[in-house]
Amino acid sequence: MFKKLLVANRGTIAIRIIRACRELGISTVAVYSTADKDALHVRMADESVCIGPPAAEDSYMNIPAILSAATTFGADAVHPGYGFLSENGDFAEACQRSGLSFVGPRARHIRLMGDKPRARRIMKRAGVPVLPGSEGTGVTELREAQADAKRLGYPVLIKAAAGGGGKGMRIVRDGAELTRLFPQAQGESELSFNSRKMYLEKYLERVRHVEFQILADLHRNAIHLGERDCSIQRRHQKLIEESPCPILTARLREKMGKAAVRAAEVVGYSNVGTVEFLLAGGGVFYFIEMNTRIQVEHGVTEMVTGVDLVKESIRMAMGEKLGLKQRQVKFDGASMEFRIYAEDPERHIPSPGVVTNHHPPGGLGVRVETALYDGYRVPVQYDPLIAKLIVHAETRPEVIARAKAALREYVIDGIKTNIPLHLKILQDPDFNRGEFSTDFLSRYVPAEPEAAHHAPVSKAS
Amino acid sequence: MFKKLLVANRGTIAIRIIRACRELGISTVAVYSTADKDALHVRMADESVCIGPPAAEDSYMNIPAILSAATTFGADAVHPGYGFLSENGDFAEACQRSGLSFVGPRARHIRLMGDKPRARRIMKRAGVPVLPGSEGTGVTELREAQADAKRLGYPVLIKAAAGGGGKGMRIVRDGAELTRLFPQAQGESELSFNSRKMYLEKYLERVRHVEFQILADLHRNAIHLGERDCSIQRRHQKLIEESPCPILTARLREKMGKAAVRAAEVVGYSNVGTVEFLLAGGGVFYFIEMNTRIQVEHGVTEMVTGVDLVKESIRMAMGEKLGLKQRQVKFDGASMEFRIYAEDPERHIPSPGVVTNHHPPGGLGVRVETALYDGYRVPVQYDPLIAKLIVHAETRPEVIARAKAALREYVIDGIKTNIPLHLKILQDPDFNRGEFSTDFLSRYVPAEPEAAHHAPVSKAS
Amino acid sequence: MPANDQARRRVVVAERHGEQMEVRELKTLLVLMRDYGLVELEIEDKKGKVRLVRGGGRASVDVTEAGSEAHVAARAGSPIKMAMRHVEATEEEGSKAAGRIELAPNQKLIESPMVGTFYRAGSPDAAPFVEEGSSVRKGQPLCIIEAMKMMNEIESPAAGRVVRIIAENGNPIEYGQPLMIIEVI
Amino acid sequence: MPANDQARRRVVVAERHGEQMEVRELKTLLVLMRDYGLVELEIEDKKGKVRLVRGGGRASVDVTEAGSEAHVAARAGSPIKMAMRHVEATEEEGSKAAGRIELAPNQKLIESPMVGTFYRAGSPDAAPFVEEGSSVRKGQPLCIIEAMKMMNEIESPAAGRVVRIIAENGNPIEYGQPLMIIEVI
Repeated sequence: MFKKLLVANRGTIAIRIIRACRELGISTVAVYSTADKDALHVRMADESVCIGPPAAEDSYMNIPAILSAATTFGADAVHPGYGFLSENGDFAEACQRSGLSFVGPRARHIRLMGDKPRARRIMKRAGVPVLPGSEGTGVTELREAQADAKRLGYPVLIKAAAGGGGKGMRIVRDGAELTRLFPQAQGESELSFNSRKMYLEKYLERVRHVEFQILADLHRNAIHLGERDCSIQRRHQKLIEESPCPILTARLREKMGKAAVRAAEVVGYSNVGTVEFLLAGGGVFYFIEMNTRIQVEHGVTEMVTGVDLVKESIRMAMGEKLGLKQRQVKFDGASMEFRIYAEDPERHIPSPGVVTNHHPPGGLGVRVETALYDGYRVPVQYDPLIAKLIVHAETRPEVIARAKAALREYVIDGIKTNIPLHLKILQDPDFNRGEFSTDFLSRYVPAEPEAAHHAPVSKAS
Repeated sequence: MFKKLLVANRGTIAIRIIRACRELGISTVAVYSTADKDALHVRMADESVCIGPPAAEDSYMNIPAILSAATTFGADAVHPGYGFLSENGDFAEACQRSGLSFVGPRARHIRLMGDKPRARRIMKRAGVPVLPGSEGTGVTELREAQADAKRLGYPVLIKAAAGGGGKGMRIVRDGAELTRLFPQAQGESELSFNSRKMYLEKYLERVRHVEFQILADLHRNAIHLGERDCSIQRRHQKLIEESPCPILTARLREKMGKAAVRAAEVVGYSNVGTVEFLLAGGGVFYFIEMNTRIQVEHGVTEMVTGVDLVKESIRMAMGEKLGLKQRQVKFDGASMEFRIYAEDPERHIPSPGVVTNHHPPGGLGVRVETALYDGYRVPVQYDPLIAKLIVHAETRPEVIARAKAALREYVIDGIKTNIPLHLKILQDPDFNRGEFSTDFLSRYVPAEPEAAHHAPVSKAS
Repeated sequence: MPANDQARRRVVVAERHGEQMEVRELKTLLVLMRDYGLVELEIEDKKGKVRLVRGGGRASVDVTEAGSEAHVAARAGSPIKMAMRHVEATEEEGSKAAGRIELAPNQKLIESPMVGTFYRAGSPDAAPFVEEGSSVRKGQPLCIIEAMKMMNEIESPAAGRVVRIIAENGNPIEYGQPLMIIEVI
Repeated sequence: MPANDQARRRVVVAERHGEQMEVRELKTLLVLMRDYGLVELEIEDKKGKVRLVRGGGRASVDVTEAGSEAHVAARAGSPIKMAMRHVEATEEEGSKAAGRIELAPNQKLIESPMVGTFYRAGSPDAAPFVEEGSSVRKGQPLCIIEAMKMMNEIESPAAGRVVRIIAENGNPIEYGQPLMIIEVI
């Protein structure tokens, strides 16, 4: 068992890790920037160390400072949480080199999954479906594009291989459109990115973001803990996640779950991780990427499976064997997570400030993960995620009813939050029916130019 | 479905009922005394009505005022919670007469179970084991006592039939002691209660308080939802309750559960109720009484079974059929409830006052039921129970670890609470082993004269 | 709560804190200040000097409640009341915040002794028992509170004149809710 | 909040406690001021006078940077800090709440630019680089912060004299933690 663990993060996930350590009897060291000296994680940890000025690169992403804090204060393990250094292979490696256990996968797995084209190639070879697209470095000639389009099947999306932001992007529904639009798109690409290289991929009209939670030990045992539907998202920000996905059949769940486990097994992955898929109509799904860390939304999986993912990640890092077989994983009821952001619900801009009144909801099936307290000043420097409300009940409609009650009880005065937006979504008939795709939020929040129809998905954590 | 429900209670249980109603889409009317005008239940309910001055008999136990409030404000149902009017058959009957649905059992079941000797007789006849004792109205002659003692087997307890408070009470271990102590006890009884009638019962040395949760509909279907061990108690106050009982075998659970269901079935009981047993060594158990209402500790049963007891009590009162068969009841993990009292942990006296800082714990497996908020003034007039911390985890040791972490996070400033006592108990080796009986708390809190070895049990809610 | 009780409460606070000012007591004062939206609080001592200044704080203090301004001020500043922004506004505030009641020394406030429905007359067709300006004898019926289908006559506690009828005919009435003001002769 | 407000706060508090002003009580008062948005707090003593003035917003009084007492006050008054009563008291408060550091206009505070371990000498056997009272040149090594097995020499930012060595040899050091005070010549 680890004796002392340094939490290389802040906010709700730092609190989550500290609580797990307390339960495991591991003492904790919090690190913080000067902007976070009054943060709750600093107060909750057994020890705390200021590691630098407010800018994340000088503090929470400052590898030497964190390693120095860990060794100076005698920690034997480091938990990176999510964001910051959590998917930095160099950090994982540096920890190991300094004699610190890194709570997460091996450095090479972080690097492998961070290299998206390489991960795609490996998955494809392993028989995990990936979104069909042009091979190699892309196409320059119309006839190459025609061949690719024919192979992929219409509709297809033309993208500039060199760029993003919607420039050089066209949705093409048949051969005639391709002949007409390919040169246009290429012209735009040339103007914007000085490149005539184009990339074609299968265009999916209404997709859901469905991801599978992986849990794997260091002894090549891997299981999945079911899925999370994270389709309610806006740009790089997921807003509501739920498990189970309301449209997944048991058969499809098994099929996708197997693909997810295969994705982990084929590389010999260990610790917690998430395999993200796009789910299209007719039960067709495609691998997007694998996140090699605990996710923000891990809580909903904990609610329906009863597995404490943060404790498990620590146990796995200590070399313990997986205590659970795939067939022993039981799913109980339904759960949703509501991310509470310190933001103006009308204008969708951050709203930092002092929390003058904090009254979280409580009661049966209501879990709050937050770093807020009465009088806390939400700093401007970091992610505006200030709380997660996680609700669990027997059925999805009961989860929705309970969530409405809890969100109405929630009091966070002094700053603006997106609680009103959550309440609006909970009234939406399509949301209540479970019928939505990744574009759902555009009906409630101003649309923005998106790099591609599913681009936002891949960056959301 | 009810349209509007009047909550005839205050504090945490009122909050609990209001939350359940919100989830069911039932509008709520809170009632309050002038001492409770700033209480959270008043703020949370859709409507609120002041029904009288602070004294409970003039407000929360004032039947005409509550019925007038219900009819004036157009409620169609009344939930009594626990305490106050919850076990008052006249109130249940008056509700029905006023056209209001009473969320609870029928008036006659409340009255029947309130008449302890009658309940004992019925249970005995139905084959539910009751604590063996003198028959009829008691004994006056030594030879009658000798006959009873012989039948019961030593040790026996001599009690004054007419009174309580330890007067006229003797533990007797053999015939010689009986001959010597019976006249003494009788003399004391005569002095104190002006009565020579004595009552003998089997004396149990180390017993646990184990109760079974009953759920029954109006169509004669009844099931149990497992047990709660409530042995950690002091006088009339339970402090920690848990489920499952750490020493119960599956076989004994089934046997006791069956006895509990039989107790409910034999009288045609409906709604929620609790059958309380004393559990002695060797798996011997005795019926003590049945509580005909929701219990303070219902939460631990909710955590391990996933059944929302308050919602179910409302559904049962509406005449819905039980949706669950006995064999479908699943038990998952372990749960404990820690009652937080506003009291001086050293002197065990109430500590009312203003809560100047309130920060409840949160996270996985941590449920808080409270009516506190920052700035709330805990009134002097009512029960000092201000919060319930309910913890759930896979195993009992994990529950204990999680509870310690949560109790350490809990901040209630401005008043004194018994949180330090809870933390002491959680360190106790016997508690950790699950080895304790109803006298456990005497090692942490000053002993008091008790009416009988199990008397405190019967009044604890 | 009548105005003179409010005044007395202030003095009580002053006395209590005059002797020794512990941090704990200070905190109580601070909570009061916050809850009642005070920007300034000055207390001198036994029997002397109380200064309370309210500002445009968030607990918009001049929302007052029938009976006691303190009551509603506290409610307006309460966590859950704040939470109600998220929900449909309850009507409660509108109906109950009847405004501050000022009583002259010779005036008596008639408060409801029970929960029920307020009626100004003995039956729907009958004339009201009293109007504003009516002279009343001690013991004369002023109004009816119907509770549980019982008509409870509320009698005048003194001889005098009805100066104000506060409650609305046919409306639900709480315990302690102001009904009318009588000027004692 | 401007420095003169800070000053006024302190003075007022000093009046209250007279001869014996405990830092702990000071902190408590400061926390109260911050939490309740007071801009002025006046307490006279036994027998009377309390004066509390709140500023615009409720929590508008600001809390300032590391090293200042407001920082410490905020921590001491925090919810979780309060919760720590239940637990073993952390040493944090003792070690970090080193008290306010007062600097004369010609003094410079040397703060640690990194996390690590503070050493006054280049090796265990060597003499300390400087002592209190030592004269130093600009660029002269004052101490070492060991981080990741690297010895980082901290140089004097100016010529002058070491007036105080605050950090303890061999102790862990945070980013921004005060190490010593140099009087610039």
